[in-house]
Amino acid sequence: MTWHWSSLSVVLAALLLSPLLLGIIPRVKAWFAGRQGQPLFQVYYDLAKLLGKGAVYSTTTTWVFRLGPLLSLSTIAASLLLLPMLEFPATLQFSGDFLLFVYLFAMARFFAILTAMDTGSSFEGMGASREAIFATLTEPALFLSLATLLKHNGTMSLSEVFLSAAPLTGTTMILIAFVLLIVLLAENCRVPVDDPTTHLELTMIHEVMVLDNSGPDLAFITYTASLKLWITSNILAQLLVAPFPEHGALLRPLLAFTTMVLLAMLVGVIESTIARLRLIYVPKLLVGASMLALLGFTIAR
Amino acid sequence: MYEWMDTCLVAILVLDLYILGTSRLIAVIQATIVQGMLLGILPLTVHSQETIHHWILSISVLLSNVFLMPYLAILLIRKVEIRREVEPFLEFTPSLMIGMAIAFISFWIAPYSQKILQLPQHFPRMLMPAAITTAMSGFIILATRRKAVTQVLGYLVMENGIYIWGLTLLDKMPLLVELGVILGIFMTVMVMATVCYRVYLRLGHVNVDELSNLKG
Amino acid sequence: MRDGGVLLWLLLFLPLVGVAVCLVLKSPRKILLTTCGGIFAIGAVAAIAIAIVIIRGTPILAANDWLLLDALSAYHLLVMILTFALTTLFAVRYFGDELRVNHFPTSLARQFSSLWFGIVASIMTVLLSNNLGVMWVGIEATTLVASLLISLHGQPLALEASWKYILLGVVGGTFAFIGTLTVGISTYRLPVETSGCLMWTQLMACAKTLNPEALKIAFIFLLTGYGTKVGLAPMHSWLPDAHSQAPAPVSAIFSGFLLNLSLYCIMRYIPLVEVATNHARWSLRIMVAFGIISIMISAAFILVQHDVKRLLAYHSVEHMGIITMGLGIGGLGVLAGLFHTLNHSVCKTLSFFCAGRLGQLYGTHDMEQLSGVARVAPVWGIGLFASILALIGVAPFAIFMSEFQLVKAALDNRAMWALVFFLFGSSAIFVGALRHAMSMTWGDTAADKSYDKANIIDYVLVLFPLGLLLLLGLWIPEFLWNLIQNAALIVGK
Amino acid sequence: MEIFLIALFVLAVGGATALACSFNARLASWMGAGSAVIGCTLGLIPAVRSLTTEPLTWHSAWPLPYCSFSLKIDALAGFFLIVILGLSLLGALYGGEYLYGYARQRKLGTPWLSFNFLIIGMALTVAADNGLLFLLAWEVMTLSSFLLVIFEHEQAEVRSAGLTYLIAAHIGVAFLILVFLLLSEHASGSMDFAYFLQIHDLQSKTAGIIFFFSIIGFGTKAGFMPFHVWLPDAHPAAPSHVSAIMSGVMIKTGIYGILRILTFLGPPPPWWGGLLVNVGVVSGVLGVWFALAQHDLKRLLAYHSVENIGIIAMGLGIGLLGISYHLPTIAVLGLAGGLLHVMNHAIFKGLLFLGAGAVLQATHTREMDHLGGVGKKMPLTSVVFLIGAVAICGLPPLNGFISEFFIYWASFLGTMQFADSRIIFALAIIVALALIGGLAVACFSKAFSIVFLGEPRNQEHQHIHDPGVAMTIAMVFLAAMCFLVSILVLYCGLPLLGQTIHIVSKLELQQIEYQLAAIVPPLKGLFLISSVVLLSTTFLMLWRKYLLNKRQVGKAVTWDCGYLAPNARMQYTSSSYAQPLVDLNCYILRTRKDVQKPDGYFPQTARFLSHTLDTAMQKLYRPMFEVIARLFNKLMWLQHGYLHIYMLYLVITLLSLFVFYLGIK
Repeated sequence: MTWHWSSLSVVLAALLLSPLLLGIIPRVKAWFAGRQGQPLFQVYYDLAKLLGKGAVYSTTTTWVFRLGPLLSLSTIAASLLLLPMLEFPATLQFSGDFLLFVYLFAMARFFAILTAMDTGSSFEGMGASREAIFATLTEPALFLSLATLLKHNGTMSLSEVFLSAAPLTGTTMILIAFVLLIVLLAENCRVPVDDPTTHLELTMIHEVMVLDNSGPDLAFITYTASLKLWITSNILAQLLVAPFPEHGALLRPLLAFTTMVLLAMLVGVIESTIARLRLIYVPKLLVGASMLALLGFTIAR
Repeated sequence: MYEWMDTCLVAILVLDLYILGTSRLIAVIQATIVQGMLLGILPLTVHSQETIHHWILSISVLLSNVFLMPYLAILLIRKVEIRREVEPFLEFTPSLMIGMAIAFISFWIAPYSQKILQLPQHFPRMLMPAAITTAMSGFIILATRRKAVTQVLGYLVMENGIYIWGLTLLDKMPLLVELGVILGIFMTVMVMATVCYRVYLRLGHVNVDELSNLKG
Repeated sequence: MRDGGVLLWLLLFLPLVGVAVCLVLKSPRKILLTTCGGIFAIGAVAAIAIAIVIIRGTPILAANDWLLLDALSAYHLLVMILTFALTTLFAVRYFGDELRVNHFPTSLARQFSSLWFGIVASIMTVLLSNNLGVMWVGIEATTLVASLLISLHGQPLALEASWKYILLGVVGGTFAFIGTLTVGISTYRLPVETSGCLMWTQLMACAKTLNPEALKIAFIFLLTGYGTKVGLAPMHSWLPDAHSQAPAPVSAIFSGFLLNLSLYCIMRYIPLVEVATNHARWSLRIMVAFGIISIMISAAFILVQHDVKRLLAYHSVEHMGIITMGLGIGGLGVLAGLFHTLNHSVCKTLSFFCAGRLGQLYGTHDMEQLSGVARVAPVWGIGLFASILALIGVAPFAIFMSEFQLVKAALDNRAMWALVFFLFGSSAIFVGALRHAMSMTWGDTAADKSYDKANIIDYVLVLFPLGLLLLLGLWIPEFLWNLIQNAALIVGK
Repeated sequence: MEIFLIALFVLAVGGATALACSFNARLASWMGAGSAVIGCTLGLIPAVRSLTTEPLTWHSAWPLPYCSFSLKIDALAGFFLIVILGLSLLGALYGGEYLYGYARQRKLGTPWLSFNFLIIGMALTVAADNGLLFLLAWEVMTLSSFLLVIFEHEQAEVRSAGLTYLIAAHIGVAFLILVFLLLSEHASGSMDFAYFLQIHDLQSKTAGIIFFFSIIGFGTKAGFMPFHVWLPDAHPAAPSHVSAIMSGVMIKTGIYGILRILTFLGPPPPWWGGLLVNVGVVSGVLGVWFALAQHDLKRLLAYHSVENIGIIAMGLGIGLLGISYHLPTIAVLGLAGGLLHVMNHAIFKGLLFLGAGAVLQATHTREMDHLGGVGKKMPLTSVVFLIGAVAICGLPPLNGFISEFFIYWASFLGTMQFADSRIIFALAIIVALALIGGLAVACFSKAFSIVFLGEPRNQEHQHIHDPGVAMTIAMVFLAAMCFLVSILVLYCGLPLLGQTIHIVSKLELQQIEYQLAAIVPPLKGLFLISSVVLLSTTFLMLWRKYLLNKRQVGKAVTWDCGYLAPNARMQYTSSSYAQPLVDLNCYILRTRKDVQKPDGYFPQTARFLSHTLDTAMQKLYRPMFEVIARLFNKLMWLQHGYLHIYMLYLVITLLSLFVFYLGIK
């Protein structure tokens, strides 16, 4: 177990900048729609506003409903400690850290589902059910991608994957990157898996799960969503940036951040150009991603 | 030296065929009485020092096969009011023909069996065919007749065949065992007759093919 | 007295005294109690004789070698007195119930008791005689008496069963007699004295010089003949009928000992054939085949059975098959088979007690209607369930132990087919029997069934055999094991 | 060792006394539960001691052929013994109160007798040092648990569960008998394990057969697919504390058996590990998938036992592969993961069954779709159930995560270190564990939320409340253990695990401890992250409290999208929650649906019923038994009732024997 205190700056950056990343997507979508769109910092405004509001709780709910958002946020935030940023290894590094990292996500999801189910609403139940199924199918893809990366670099720690002398390149990298992109879309409930902006509860996943949350709780949930986007795009960005040669300690991390912004824009582009998949096709997409990851694993050396 | 014996045995064999071919029960009983007489004579035709043994055997066979068992059988057919066997599973003519076939086959296999069993050369030639044919005739009656009474008679005939086979051991077997066997056979016939009679009393018939309610 | 010969004579004649006494007595109750007392007295005498054999380690011979009690027969005698003592006690309980509703007049009581003592006498003849011919006579007598016992109440179906049993029994008996004679013929070339040609001890002494071919033919006849009375498939057809129709105490001794008695006769011949054929395992292979067939056929019939006593009857076929297979496997298998004899007898008497008593309470043996017995009559119901569990080989009951040894024997001797069929058959039986047992024991109960208050005898009758089975499954007394081993030495090498 | 025997004695006597006292339910409960608690406590002493010292042994002759009363508690046995007796102790405590709830309907003597003998059976199975003693103890265990399964024998399905259970157990035992006999053949006929240990001339074929048979025999008890069919029926049928013990520890005796047999067989060829991995993957994935489709709370938990046994098998399998390929790290990590999961599963599955039992006792139903909102009335139960659910999903920081972590780690190492084609095993485990993780989250989010959250679906459940002291203590203790296991493992578990792994793998102790030491940093990392999560949650909670302090906090009904008359039956049910995932695997799950769609402009009635039966039972065993029954049915004509034909049987037999005679001279 190793501490890298300097990496706390990366964690701080993530905590501060992640709402920005979330704000880019609607902006891109607005561009595509020919509108001006909301300010880039809209998410910050939203968060501040929500934190300043009172709250309404359903009479059905219990302590689970109060605890869920807090626990989700703190687990996701804690997982930042395990996330490296190229030259900045994770704050807390040990072999097998990636497992804890993935399972912290699962933990957050578990409590998000429970929070939704606590309301007794069938809409939220529906959303929770879908969240569970898509997460189930995403995990093998994620793990297979990780297995490919770890095997390629011969390491058991996330921090060493992107720092190795011979990072993953070529076809395998493209495959894995594609898989990770799908994972990103699924984890963050984006088109084509989910449409966060739809107006029909029956078709939503993430948004429908939080129908009954309000005030600070909703702020925490939104912030959690932004952190998730940050983290997933971060990993993908590192994968893409890793092959670039190293020039100074900060260059590649900055490049990676730029990539993350580009990825957020890409998500916006995808959301603008592609329709949401019918729910019964989503499993095919996710299983397909797993297959691609398996293919990547097979051809990787 | 076994002329008398062979003559008796041939007579017994012929009686078997008669029994197989007839439907009248009283005729069957008569035939078994004659068979019993011949069986009684058989031990006396064997030359041996132990004549007392042979005489006792002869007398007890006569007593049981000529008097007691036929008497029982007649008593039984009177009680259950049955005179003849009707419609057996195997008709009389086929039974007769099978009996003939068995007789032929037994003539044919007798020498082989004698060799396998290491019986002496001067063994009575007719003994084994007669024994096999008699026993098998009895079995055919047991297995193909419809009336329980007939089956009792069939058992009698079968035991006659076994008795003939037992003569091979005449000098070796202790008298006590032989008497025990004869007593055993007599008791068997008696018990069969008793049960047969009880069946008649309870059910009003002695048709074996109707005794087929227990299955599975 | 010192060599115990008198005891053998006593064993032969005491039952006859019993017959005489029972014919004199007038009250059915007294007759039943006298029978009980008589059987216990005979049991005591037998126990002394068995003790002598065990302690001295040599056989008891008497009456100029005509009577013999060696380890094999002593062991079977032990099984016999055990089953008879229990069954007689049960008979008092069973018929006592009929007595209460006046279904058991004096004439019937006399008939029962004299036949009961009669069957004991004939069994003694078989077990104690050294002469194979006398043994045959004893078996025939047993068959006759038993057939009369089956139709004791004279019901139509019982008569039918009785008739079937007699006819198949006497045909089998005839075959067995042919076989016995042929065994005598196998001595033809030998200078055996007159009285010795069917004396088992003398035959064993010169077994090597006997004519093997004659013995093989003899064995074929003997196995078919005695096998019919053992109930080995496919000669078992009479068995389910007789077991299901006989009064429960009769079924109990039928299954508990009469089958074993005929098997005992076969056991006497196995060493003769094997020694004469120079241990070519010729007879043993046939035994294994019969064992397999019996197990498989009984498995088939157990699966579809509706009548509880028929179910138990097919279990008897199965267990006789198992013992036969054990004998056929040889070596340890003989030991297992003999041990199985005791276990099966104790267990089967118990299950017939329970089935009979429950049949009496319910007025039927149909398993569809015999439902929820554990609630209606807990003692008998649980007894039935436990005994069926024991029968199908659940540890720690003793049958598990003997079957375990059988499997070991089969593995040791590489009798793989026997092993496979045994395991398959016994598994099928397990499934079939357990299915019946579960629904019988705990199934839905019709409301009108009266609750039967168990008395102390009931507890003894159920708990004693169960306890014995548990004991034998967990702790075999040394003297018993020695006895079984010595008996096995007589049958096998 | 004497203490162990005294413990067994206490259990036996206590059980018998409880039976004798069955006329008085209170007395019987006190005797049964009390003796079980005392007995287990006593038994734990030698079990714990055995982990640190030399193996404890006891030998005395027994007048039963091939049997001797030989006991040996080495580290392997001690490990299992601790798990068994520990959970049994809590089960007894819980059962004392739980069973008393049935006192009006039935006598409690027999259940307590069976319960105590179940403990004796399990303890002896693990401690036995003789094959026959092992089998006897095994059967005592089976029989007593059978009696507990049919506790509520008025119900037809309970009887059928008992039937299936006993049949499966018996068929399993048949294979075990063969296993031990084959071993004893190579150990000069003795059944003592001491002789088994000296076997060295075993051909690989024989060893393979023995291993394969023991997988079937022990796997039937452990619940490997497709031998698991008894399990989803039997576990729900038993009283809940017994379900906890059956599911938590009894099925683990199967795992123990496999490990014990492995110690006799010498170095394992790769296909053994491969087989175990395959079995584990199939059991794990399908087990959890079947669990997801259930509506019966205890049945759901029972299927999860299949899943967790699958995870254990995966761990052991990858460990064996590590041994075969001489990769000690993988071997040690895999075995350690499997063994740890044995203990962890006992803890959280025991907890979950006890929690389910508390719900069952309060509401008298196991049907999840009839429950709902239980958490408000039974807050304590809901908290402990949630802890168990988090643990069984393998979520950090609870104990389930740790064992899965080991297995993951071994498999990821496997992807790097195995030769080419063998990677597939490691990969299969990774994918399976990932899938299982997701499905388990789905399944337990469903189980917890349908039962404890939302509104009550049945108005009769208004007056339910948390259970009494004894049941609470048992549940809370187990819940605490879910947290504490990781600390235990870190500070005293690793050297102890080393001993156990040493016995199974026969690797050198030093090397094992060296390998195990690698696990310390991740565990510490886990603690740190957990404390960060804890701290930040607390902070967020306080912050929210501060924020909301001055503001209006409203109460309202759940947002109902404009519906006029919302009621509890409109909530998402367990079957609707699971439907997408169940449909995804419809070919294997074969859920039956009975649908009556709403019809017409003013629909009056509509209905939807779904039921997922066990596919192995429906498509494999039932048809197999039917074929056998049909074959056997064809023999029925043999017994047609006609005496004449019966006589011909005799002659035919005679003639065939003559043919045999002539044929074989």
